Amino acid sequence: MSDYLQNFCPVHSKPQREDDLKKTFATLAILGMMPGLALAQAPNFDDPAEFGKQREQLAASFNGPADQRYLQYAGDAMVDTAQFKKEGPWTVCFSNAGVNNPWRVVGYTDMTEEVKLHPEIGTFTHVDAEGSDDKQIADIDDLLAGGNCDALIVSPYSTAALTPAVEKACAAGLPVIVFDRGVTTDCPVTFVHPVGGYGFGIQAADHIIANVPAGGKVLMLRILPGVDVLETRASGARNMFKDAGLTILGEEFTDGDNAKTKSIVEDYLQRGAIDAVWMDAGATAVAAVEAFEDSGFDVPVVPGEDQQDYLQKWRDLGFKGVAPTYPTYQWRTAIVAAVNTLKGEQVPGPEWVLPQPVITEDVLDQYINEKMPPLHYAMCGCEDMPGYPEAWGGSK
Amino acid sequence: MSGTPVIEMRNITKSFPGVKALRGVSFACGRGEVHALCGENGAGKSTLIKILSGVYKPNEGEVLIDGNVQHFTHPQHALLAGISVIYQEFSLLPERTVAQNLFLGREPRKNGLIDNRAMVEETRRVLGLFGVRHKIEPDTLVADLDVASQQMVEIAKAISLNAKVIVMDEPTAALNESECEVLFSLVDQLRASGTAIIYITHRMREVTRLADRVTVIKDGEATASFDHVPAPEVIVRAMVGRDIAEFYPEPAKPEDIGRTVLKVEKGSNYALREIDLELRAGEIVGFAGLQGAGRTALAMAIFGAVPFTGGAITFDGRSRTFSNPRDAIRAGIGMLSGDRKASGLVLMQSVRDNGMLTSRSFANAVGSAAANQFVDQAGMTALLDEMRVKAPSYDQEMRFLSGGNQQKAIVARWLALKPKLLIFIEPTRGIDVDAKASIYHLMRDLARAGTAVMMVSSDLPEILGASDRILVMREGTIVGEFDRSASEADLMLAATGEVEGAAA
Amino acid sequence: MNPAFAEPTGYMNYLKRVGALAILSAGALYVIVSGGFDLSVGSLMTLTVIGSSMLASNDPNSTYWIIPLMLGIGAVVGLINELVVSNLKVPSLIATLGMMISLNGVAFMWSGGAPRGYLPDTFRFFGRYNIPDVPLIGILPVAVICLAAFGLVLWWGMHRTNYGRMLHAVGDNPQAARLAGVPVKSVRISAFVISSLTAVLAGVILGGRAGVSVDIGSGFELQAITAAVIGGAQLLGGRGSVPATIAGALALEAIFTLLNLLGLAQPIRLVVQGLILIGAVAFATYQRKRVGR
Amino acid sequence: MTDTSLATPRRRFRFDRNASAILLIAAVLIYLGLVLALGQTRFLTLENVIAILTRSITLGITAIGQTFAILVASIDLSVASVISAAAVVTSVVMNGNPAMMLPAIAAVLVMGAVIGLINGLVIARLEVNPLIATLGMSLIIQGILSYFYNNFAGNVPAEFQVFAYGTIGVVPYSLIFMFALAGLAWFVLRFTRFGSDIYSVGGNQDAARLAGIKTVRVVVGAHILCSLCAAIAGIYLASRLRSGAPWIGAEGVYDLESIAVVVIGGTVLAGGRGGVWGTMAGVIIFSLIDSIFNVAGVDAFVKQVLRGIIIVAAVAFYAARSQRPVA
Repeated sequence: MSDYLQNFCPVHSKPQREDDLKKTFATLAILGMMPGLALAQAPNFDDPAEFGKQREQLAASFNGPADQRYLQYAGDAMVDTAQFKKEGPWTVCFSNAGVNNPWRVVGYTDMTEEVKLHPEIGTFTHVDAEGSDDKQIADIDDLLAGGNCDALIVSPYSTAALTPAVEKACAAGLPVIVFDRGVTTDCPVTFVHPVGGYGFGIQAADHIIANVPAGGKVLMLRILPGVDVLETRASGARNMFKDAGLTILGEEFTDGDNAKTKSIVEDYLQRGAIDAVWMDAGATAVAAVEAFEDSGFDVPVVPGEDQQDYLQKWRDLGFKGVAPTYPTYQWRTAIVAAVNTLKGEQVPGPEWVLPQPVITEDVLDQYINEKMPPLHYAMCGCEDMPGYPEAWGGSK
Repeated sequence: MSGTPVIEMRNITKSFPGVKALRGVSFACGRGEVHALCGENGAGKSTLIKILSGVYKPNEGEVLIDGNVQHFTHPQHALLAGISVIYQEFSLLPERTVAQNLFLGREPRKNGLIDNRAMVEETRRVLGLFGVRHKIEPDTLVADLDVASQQMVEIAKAISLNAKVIVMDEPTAALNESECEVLFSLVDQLRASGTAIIYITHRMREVTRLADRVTVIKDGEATASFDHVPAPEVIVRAMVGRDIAEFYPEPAKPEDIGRTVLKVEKGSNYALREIDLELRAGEIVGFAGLQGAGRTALAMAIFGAVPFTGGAITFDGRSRTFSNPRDAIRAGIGMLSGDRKASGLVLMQSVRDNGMLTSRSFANAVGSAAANQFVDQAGMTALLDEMRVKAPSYDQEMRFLSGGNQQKAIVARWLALKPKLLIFIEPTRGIDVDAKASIYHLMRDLARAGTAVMMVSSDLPEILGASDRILVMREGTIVGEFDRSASEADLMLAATGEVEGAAA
Repeated sequence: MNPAFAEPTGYMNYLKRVGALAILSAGALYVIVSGGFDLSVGSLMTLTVIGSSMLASNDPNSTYWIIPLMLGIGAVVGLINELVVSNLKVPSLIATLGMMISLNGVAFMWSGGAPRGYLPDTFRFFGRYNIPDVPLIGILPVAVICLAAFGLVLWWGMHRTNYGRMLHAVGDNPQAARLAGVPVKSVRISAFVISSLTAVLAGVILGGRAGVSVDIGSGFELQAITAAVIGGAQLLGGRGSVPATIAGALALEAIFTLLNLLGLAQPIRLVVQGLILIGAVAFATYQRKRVGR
Repeated sequence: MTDTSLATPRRRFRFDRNASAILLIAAVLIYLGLVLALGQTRFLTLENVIAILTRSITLGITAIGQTFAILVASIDLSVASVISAAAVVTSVVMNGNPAMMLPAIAAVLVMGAVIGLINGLVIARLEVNPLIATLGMSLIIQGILSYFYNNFAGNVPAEFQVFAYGTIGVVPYSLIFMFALAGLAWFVLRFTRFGSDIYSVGGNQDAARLAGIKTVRVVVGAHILCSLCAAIAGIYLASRLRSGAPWIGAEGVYDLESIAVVVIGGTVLAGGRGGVWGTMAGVIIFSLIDSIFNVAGVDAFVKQVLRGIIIVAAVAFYAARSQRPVA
C-alpha cells in the first residue's frame, strides 16, 4: 500500500511534508507575536475622574421639564445655533449604525414617532449602516452627495471610525447632532447621551453591594469586550466590588446569547454558590435567572435592565433585582435637538447629558406593562406619544 | 536503428491494489523510428505511457533517455526531457482558446510577459501542417470545436513541443479517413525529421501503414517484439494469446433470436437523426463508428438519459416514450455506461451497495434489508458470487476493486432486475483480458436467456467477435448493417464515410 | 477537576445543552451526504423562534399548532433551497447563503426588529423542562429525550433505509446515480427538506432553552458543518454517519465547555475550533490516501 | 462527405461571458429609472456617482483577490479575518507615527503573504477542502487577534488617512487605487504565465499537471495574492476608520460578500472561467444596489431579504443556462 501512495503523490515525499508543517507552525507563531508588539495600547476605560463625575450626575438634579426626562439636561451650558436657522420644511437626515438589536429598534421607533410630532420636518431620510463602520462612512458620503440634508443626525457605530465622516459633514456646513456613542471632534452642534457607562455600572453595583454580605461571590457577565460603553460599565463595577470586599468569581463574555449565558451560569453553579450576577447589559438577565431556576437554586441578586421580560420575571419571582437603564428616549432627544437647531434656538451643548434613572423595587410596578413586547425597554419615555403603544408592538 | 535508443524502458513493474498492471516490461525506441505498441484494452499500454510521462512512478525498473537514467516525479520532468504525449482522454481545457491550449504551461514570453502574438502565430503554423481543409483558428475556444478538431489540437500540441519522443495513444479514434491520412503524413514527416514516435493502436491497418517496429503487450507483459512489421494475424495472435474462437463465445443460432424487443422509427434529437432500428431478443447487436458518430447518444436516447425529441419507440410491443432513465428502467432497459468512474460507479460505497443501487431506487424508500422483494441482499450476494466478483468482502468500498470486478458488479446491478434490453457501452474498456472474456460470455448468456443486448464499442475486433449483427453509425445516423463475417476494413469504410455499407 | 461531569446531573445538563446542535448537525448531514451545503439552517432556527413568539401571543395552547406550522414553513424553505439548486443551477453554497440572508431579513421584518411576544411554557417545555427524580440519572431533560428520538429517526433514515443508500449514491456520483435509476431530484429535495425540518426542531429546542432573542441561531450553520466534519463526513458528498456526527457535536460542545472551565477565553476557543476543523479534515484525507484511491 | 467538419465554427455569442456586463447595465438602468421616477435628479451628479463607486472599495480590493482564489477552483473564507488583522497591525504599528507608515505596510503585506502561503499549502499539499481550510484559518486568525486586542487599537497618522480621504479633483485616490489594482490583476491574468496557469489549474487540475504545470505552486500563489489583497483592503480600512479593531472585517461580511460579487461577476465557483473585470462589475452592482435601497428608502429588513434574493437571482442568471449538474 505504501508504495502505492508514493506513486500517487510523487511530489510530496515525507520529510518535505514535515518541513511544511514546521514552517506552518513557525509562521503561526510569528503571526501570533506580531499583534503582541504594542500590547500596552488599550484605551483607558478606567478613569476615576470620569467615574466620579458620573456618580455625581446620577444624583444631580437636571434642568428642564420635570415630567419629560428626554428634555432634561445636566448643567447649563448652551450652544447658540442661530447660524443654522432655516425656514421649513426641512430635510432631516439620519445615519444610523444599525437597528440590529431590540434597544435600537425601540429607540428608532421613539425617533420616528417624534418626527411625526414636528410638521416642519418635510422629509426624514434614514440610512442604515447595518452595523458596519465602512458602510456608515459611505452612507454619510451618500447623504452629503445627494441627500439635500438640512441637518444630519448620526448615531455612530464606532467613535473613532466615524469621526472623519462627521468632520466632513460639519465642513459641508451642516448642523450635525450625534447621540448614543460620540465622536472625537467637537464640531457637532451637540452630543446627546445619558450619564454614561460608569453610571450604569455604579447603579447595579451599588445594589449588589447593599444586598450581598462582604466576602460574597459575584459573577460578572459581559456581552463582548471592547465596546467603550460596556467597558466603562464593567470597570466601574469591578472597582466597586473590590473596594467592598466582594469576591469576583470570574468575568465571562456571553455574546449577548441567552443559551451561552445559561450554560455559563450553570457551569459556575456546578462549582459553587453564587451570591450575585452582575451584568453589563440586561439582554441576557432572564437567561441568567432561568439558569438558577432550572438548576433548582434560589435566584440571588441579579440586576438586569429595563426590558419588560426582566421586570416581569423580577416581580413574579420576587428576587432582589434592580434595573439600571440606558434610556432609549435619547433617540427622541436627538430629533428635538435637530429641530431646535434648525429653528435657531439654543440647545444644551456641546454635550446634552440626559438623566439616567434606575428602576428599583419601589417603582417597579410603574414600569411593568404586560401589553408591551417582552424585549420592550420600559424607560422609553414614549408613553405620552400618540402612537403608543401600537408603534412599539404593544396593544392597548 | 543504430546507437543508443532515444528512449528506453527497462523491466518496468507497476502494481495497483489488486492488480499487477505491468510485469517487467522492456521497450525501446530510436531516432526516426515509429514503434507501434499493440495490445488489447487493459493490457497495460496506458500504464506504461503514464510511467514514461511521469504521471506514475514504477515499482521497479527504470526509464532512460539517451542512455541516462531518469527519475520523473512530475509530468513536467518528462516534458523537459523531451517526451510529449497525446493522451487518449483529452487533456484540453474547453474554456481556453486553441492557442492557449497548445501552449499550456509553456507560453512563449517576451520581457517576462506572455507573447500572445507569437503564440497565435506559432499555433497557426503548427495547425497549418494539417492542411487548409482542416482550418482551426487559434483564438477559437476549444469548447466550440467538434471532437475531431479537438483531437487535431491534441496532436498539434504534441508536435509543437518539438519533442524528441512523441507518444500517440490511439490518435485516430475520432478521425475520419481523410483526417487519418493527414495524421499519417504528419507522422511520416516527424519520422523523417528524426523524432521517435511511440504509436499505440489496435488497428492493424495503421500498424502496417506506419510502424517500423512492433511490440505487443498482453496482461502487463511484453509478449512479442518485432524488428519488422509482421503479418496482422501474427500481431493479433500475440495480442489475444489464444484463438479468437475460444475468446469470444459462439454466436447466436437463428432459432435463438426471438421477437423484436425494441423498435425505433425516425428517432432524432440534437445529436441523432433518422434512426431506424430493431433489436431482438437473444441477439447481440454491435454498434460501431468513430467517436462522436452518435453511438453513445443513441444509447442515451434509448435509455431516456438524453431522450429522443422526434420519432417513435416501440418497446416490448407497446409504444413508449422514455423521458428519463427511470422510465426506461421501469420498462425493462438497463445500461452500463462507458466511463465507469464518471457515470457508472459510486466509488465510496460498498460493492454490495453498488450492485443494489438500481433495485433500491425502485423499492420503497424507507423499506430496508431483506424484507423487501426488490432489495434482496442475499440474492445480490449470490449474484456477485456467481459472477466471481473478486473482493475481500462485498462491504469493501468500490474504489478498491479492479476495473473488471467493478464492471462485473455493475452488470450484477442490472442482472438483478432481469432486463429485457441491456445496453453495454465500451463494456471492456480498462479491463484485463481474462475479465474481458468473462464479460463476453456473460453477454452471450444473457442473450441466450432471451435478453436483447446492445453493445457500443470502439474496439473493432470486439465488435466483430462478440456481435451477431453490426450497425455502423456516422454523423448521428445509422449508415450500414453488417453481419459478423464483415471485415474491419468494411466497418471502417462505412464508419468514415468513404463507402456506404451494404445492407447484409 | 470538574464536578459538572462528575455526577449524572452534570451529564444530563450537558446533553441538554448540546441537544439543539446535535439534532441540527444530524439533519444538516443529510444535505452534506447528498453533496451540498445548507447554510440556511441557522437563520431558519432564528425564524422559528421569532415567528413562534410572534404567533404565540402568550397563549399556551398555541404551541400545538405553531410547531406544525413552523415545520411546514421549514419544509417550504427546504423545497425552495433544492429547487433553486437543481432548477436554477445555483451552487448550494450560494443558494443557501442567499436563503440565510433572506430568512434573517424575514425574521426581522416579521417582528419589526424585536420579538413581540413570549414563548409560552408549553413551547419551552421541549428545551427547558427536566423530568425530576429519575432513578440513576437524577434528572431527565425533555431535550435529551428529543435528541435520542430524533437522533434515532435520523440514524434509521440514513443508515437503515433504501433512501439512505440512495442519498449516499447521489452525493457520491450524481450522474451515476441518475443513470442507475435513482430519483435524484426527489432524493435531493428530501435531503434539503429534512435539513430544514431538523433546523425547525433545533430552533424549538434552543428557543425552549434560551428564550427569545433576535440572533439566536446565528453561527449554528457553521457549527453544524463542523460537527459533521469532525464526525468524518465527506464534504461534497458520499460519506457520513449520523451517530458520528452527533458525537462530533458532543465533542465540539465538550471542548468548548472544557475550555471554559479551564478559564480559557473565547479567542482560544476560536483557535482551537479552527485547528480541530483543519486537523480533522487533513487527517481524514491522509487516511483515505494512505489506503489508496 | 465534404470538409465541413473541421471548418472553424461560427463565433457564438457567449451569453455567460457578457452576463456581468448585462447585469451591470440592468442595475444602472434600474438606478436611473428609479432616480428619474422619483424626480430626484440630484442623485445624478458626478459627486454622487463617485460616492457610489467609493462605497465598496474595501469589498472591491478584497474581491480582486478572491477572484484569484475562485479562478483556481479554490475559495477563501479567511479574508474577513485577514482584513481585521491587517487593519489592527497597520494602526498598531503606525500608532500615529508617520515614520512607521512604510514598516507597517511592509509588516502587513508580509503577514498577508504568510497567511496566503499557509492557506495554499494546507489546501494544495494536505488536500484539505478549501472551505474548511480557510474557515479554520479564519477562526485561528480571529482567535489570535482577539486574544491580543479587544477594541480599536493604535491609530494611523493623519498623513496616512490621505489614502482613504485624499482626492485628485473630486476623484478619491482610493478609487484610482482600486481600479489600478484591478488593472494589475487583469494584466497578471492576461499576460503572465502565472495568470494563464491559474486558468489552467482551475479549469482542469489533472490536465494542467499533465501539461507540466506545478499545480501546487499555482494554488499557493493564487492564495497568496488573495490574502495580500485582503491585507491591502485591511490597510485601506485602517486608513478610512483611522484605526483597526478585531471585528471590522467580520462586521463588513467581506468573506461572503466578496465571494458573492465574484460569482455575480461571472467567475464560476468551479474555477477556470471568469475574470477580474466581471468582479469589478459585481462590486459596482453591489454598490448600486445599496444606493438604490438608500434612494428608495427601503426598510433595513426588507433590504436584507432583497439582498439574499438578488444574490441568488444573479447567480441563477448565468447558471440556469449551464447544463452541468450542481450540488
